[in-house]
Amino acid sequence: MKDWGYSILKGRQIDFENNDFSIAEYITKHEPSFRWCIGCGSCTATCSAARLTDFNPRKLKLLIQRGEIKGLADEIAKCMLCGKCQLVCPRGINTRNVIQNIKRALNTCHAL
Amino acid sequence: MAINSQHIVIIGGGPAGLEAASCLGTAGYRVTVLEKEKQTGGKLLIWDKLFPEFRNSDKVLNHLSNGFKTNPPQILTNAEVVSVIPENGQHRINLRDGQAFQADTVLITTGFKLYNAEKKEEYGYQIYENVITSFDLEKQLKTGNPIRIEAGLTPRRIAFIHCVGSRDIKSGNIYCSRTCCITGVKQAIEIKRRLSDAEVFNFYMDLRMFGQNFEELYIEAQQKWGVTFIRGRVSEIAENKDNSLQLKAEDTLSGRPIKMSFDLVVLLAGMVPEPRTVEIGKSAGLEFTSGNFLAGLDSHISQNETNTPGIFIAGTCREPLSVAETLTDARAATVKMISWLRENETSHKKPLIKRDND
Amino acid sequence: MGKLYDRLNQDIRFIEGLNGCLNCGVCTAICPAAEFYHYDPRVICATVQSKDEKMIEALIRSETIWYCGECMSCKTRCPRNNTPGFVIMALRKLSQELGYFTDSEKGRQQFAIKRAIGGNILRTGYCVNPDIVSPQMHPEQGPVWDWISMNTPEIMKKMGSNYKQAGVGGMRAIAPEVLEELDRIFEVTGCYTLFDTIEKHSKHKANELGIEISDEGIGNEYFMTVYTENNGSHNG
Amino acid sequence: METEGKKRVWEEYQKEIADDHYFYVRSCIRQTFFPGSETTFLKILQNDLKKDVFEDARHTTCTGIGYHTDIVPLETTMTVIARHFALMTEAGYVNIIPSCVTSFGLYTEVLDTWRHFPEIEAKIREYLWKATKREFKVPENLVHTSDIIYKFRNRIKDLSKVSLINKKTGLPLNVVEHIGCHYSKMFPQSGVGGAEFPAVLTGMIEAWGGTVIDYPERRHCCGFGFRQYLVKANRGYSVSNSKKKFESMQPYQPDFMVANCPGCSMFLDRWQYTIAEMEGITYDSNGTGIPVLTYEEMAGLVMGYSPWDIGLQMHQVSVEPLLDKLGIEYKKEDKYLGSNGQNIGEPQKPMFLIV
Repeated sequence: MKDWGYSILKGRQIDFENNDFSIAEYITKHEPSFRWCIGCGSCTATCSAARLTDFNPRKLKLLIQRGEIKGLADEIAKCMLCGKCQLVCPRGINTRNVIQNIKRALNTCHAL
Repeated sequence: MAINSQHIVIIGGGPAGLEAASCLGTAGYRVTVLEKEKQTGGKLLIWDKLFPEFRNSDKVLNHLSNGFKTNPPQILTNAEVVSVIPENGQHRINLRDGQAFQADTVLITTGFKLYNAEKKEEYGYQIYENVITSFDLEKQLKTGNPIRIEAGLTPRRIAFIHCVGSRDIKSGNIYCSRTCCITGVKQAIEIKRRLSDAEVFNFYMDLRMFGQNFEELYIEAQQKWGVTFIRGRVSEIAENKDNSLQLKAEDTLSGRPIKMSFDLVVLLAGMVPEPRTVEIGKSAGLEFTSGNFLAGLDSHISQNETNTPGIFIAGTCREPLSVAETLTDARAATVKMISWLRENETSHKKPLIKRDND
Repeated sequence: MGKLYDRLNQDIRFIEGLNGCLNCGVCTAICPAAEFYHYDPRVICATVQSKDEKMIEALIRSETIWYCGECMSCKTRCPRNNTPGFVIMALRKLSQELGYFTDSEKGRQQFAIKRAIGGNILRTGYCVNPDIVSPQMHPEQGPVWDWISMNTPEIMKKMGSNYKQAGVGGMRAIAPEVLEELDRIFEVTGCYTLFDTIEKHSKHKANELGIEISDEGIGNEYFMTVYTENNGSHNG
Repeated sequence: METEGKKRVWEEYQKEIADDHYFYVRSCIRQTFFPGSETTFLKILQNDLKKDVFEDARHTTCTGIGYHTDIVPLETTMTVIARHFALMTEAGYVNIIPSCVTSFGLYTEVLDTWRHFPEIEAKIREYLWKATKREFKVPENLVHTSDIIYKFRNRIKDLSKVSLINKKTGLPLNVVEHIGCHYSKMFPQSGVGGAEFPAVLTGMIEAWGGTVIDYPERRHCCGFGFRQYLVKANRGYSVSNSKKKFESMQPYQPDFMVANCPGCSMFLDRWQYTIAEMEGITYDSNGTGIPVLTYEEMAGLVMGYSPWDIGLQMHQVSVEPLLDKLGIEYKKEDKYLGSNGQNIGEPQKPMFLIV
């Protein structure tokens, strides 16, 4: 096939029809409060890791729920499990358990 | 009880008009309600269950008709008002059929009209079979029949689109219709109650859960019913080959465009003023809000009075309101009307005093 | 010089393009660029309307503003009558005026466009004509275009064009006195000022990078570099 | 799908299209890639419909591609367009018809800006006077050339020799219509049928016997994106957007595509070749691709013009499968001949795309 110095790109749209929801389902099953998020961003605002890296727990949680899990293992490794997000969450989400279940889900659902 | 000879005409026999009629009747006034349809009750007749507690709309309708035990109003149906003209300190109310009424004071409670969702062409209402409005869904729910899409199938994935014809300069409506947010939550739960396996999504710009127990219902939708809320205004809906609908939005909170397919899309169409209200308002010389609703004298202290003395307004003809707010608003209007009638009565009895500077 | 936001606010496209964004994302949802680049017009509007000078400066030095394709699909849908595409045009103009465009790979391409399209307009009176669509630069045009390129006068004749001749008709020669009118319009309306600015900053950048750049035309190393370079970080 | 709903939408967007006496402004891209289309347009208007179309040899590019690649300032583009208005005024015309959708969009934008900011119009008048000593009146009627064909679609139908019907099956052809973004997305009121369900090409297709396909990515941009195609490093954006459209239309098995924008019709043609050569994919069942026509070519075929006179040999995707369906007779061996019937060689065959 020809190479003309540019390539055909894959769309960046969240492709809901073809995405992988196994991790989201795993987390919801083990920590139902995962669903309660309203995307307010309090967690990211207080996040210790977000001060030092581009880690964004709000976005990460939403992307998992949309089945976008590419690079999830690297992302979640940025979390220091300091637990500040749990203190500020207005919906009382057990964020610590959500994070730990993300890690478990990665081991269970995907050998990433 | 003593009946006051002063005559009040209420234009519109929906929740606001009926609630006001019962308050004014109890207070001893002679009231005539002019309803353009063949039955009073307004849009409550269409509605199945009311947010936030899913009570049947019949319960509110019953409350409204029970208010007439003492001094019931005269109710005229099929009575379409075309104009209200001030005349000799009174008001002349003209009907389409040529009839006319005289009133000392008039209360306009003509309600709202559903925004014509066809105008948001990019959503394909009346073009794609499985795009419906919240009204259409409510009518379907009221039948008690199972929810089906056009082909007779059970929908598996359903979207609610917020702010259709509201908060949108392109549709001419800058204002927020206020009640659509909670309607989306309510109807999403009703769908989940009937179709527990269905996936239900709400696409919103902001969720305005202003009323009592509204936020609680939103939490219930997420926690108990698993309804998903995506913050992003839907850009367009197109039909796939299998008649399902492709929807595009940005999932703004994750910062990515999103494309999804749905079996059924419900447009939460907003409230717009009834064209008839505009006609009547113009005939009576009333002022209008930027959204073309009837304007009160003051946005804080006299929302129910108008710039024409003796003409009052209540309910959704003056701004989008919930049923609960509409009833409160109607009661508030009656207090202002009664004070006005009393002042007016005494001023009639007083000799006219000519001031020097006149 | 003035503040960046104030300068943007003097641009008529900016005035028309941004009336207060409510961040609904309707623009991003249908944006062809948002689909294939790390690009989000909603975020651009949010950044600009924050009036944060540091963020606006970072924006006009970044790759981001060069991703838009100016299809203006965003204009149709915005519930606030905004046009993020116009905002982008104002940002690009400012980025060029300040020389910030050479900080980004996509921004540096302005040099290639100026030389190719800008040069062609002044030389021929056309933005595009068969001469500048060379099969080497445009392999995707395919073998039919190769054949057309080899036989342009003959094929143009067959198509009823008046190729490079005086008078009316397709692809006719634009008379010298008409080109002089264009030249004067470009002078009077400030187009040459913009051209000179693009040239000046591009030459500076080429020297900084140690890449050969000529005074005119497209036959130089810097042209080919900005025309073809893609570090692969723009999408995915 | 309910067509009644669409008709109500179309009724909302009726625009005035002048009946005769047009000042014609050409398109750079059209003249470069499909020059036969402009020739065909003029033939239909002047010879078949007996309309007065005037072209002034002194008109130039509108600089639209320069403007939309941000190397030409707005004031420059406005003044160049003002110069075209001046040529129109000098020639005694009031109806201007650009052949290019980018030009049409820009002319519309310029007039809209002037309406809101009269001081800008005044400034541009000064610039034009200073640079060229010309003055102008704004056009009374500005429409795209596809609007003109739309207006006369029923007249063309009366004169037609060919219908958009599969000769063998007797069924209407399935047609994908593609509207250039700048036709009505910026100013929905300026396009026939508006921005969401434009009727300009649909009206022609339906009048001439075809059926229009409403596929999900119908409204999506072809991907030109000005700088996104012009600079080689960016062309991934351009081809990827077209690919998205092809994938979306494929299940409907279109017989051909038609576009009203000079850029779009070229890209929808060339990118099919590119995708075939890069990835080995075509979006039809025979490996020949989906033929792409300009609306002028579609009108020309309907009028019975010869495919090689209107320039269909300049397309990379072969049009012969479409001509066969339409029952149009043609000589394959004449396809690549010169103006006097002489042999000027033939294009090579692509590696993957069947021609």
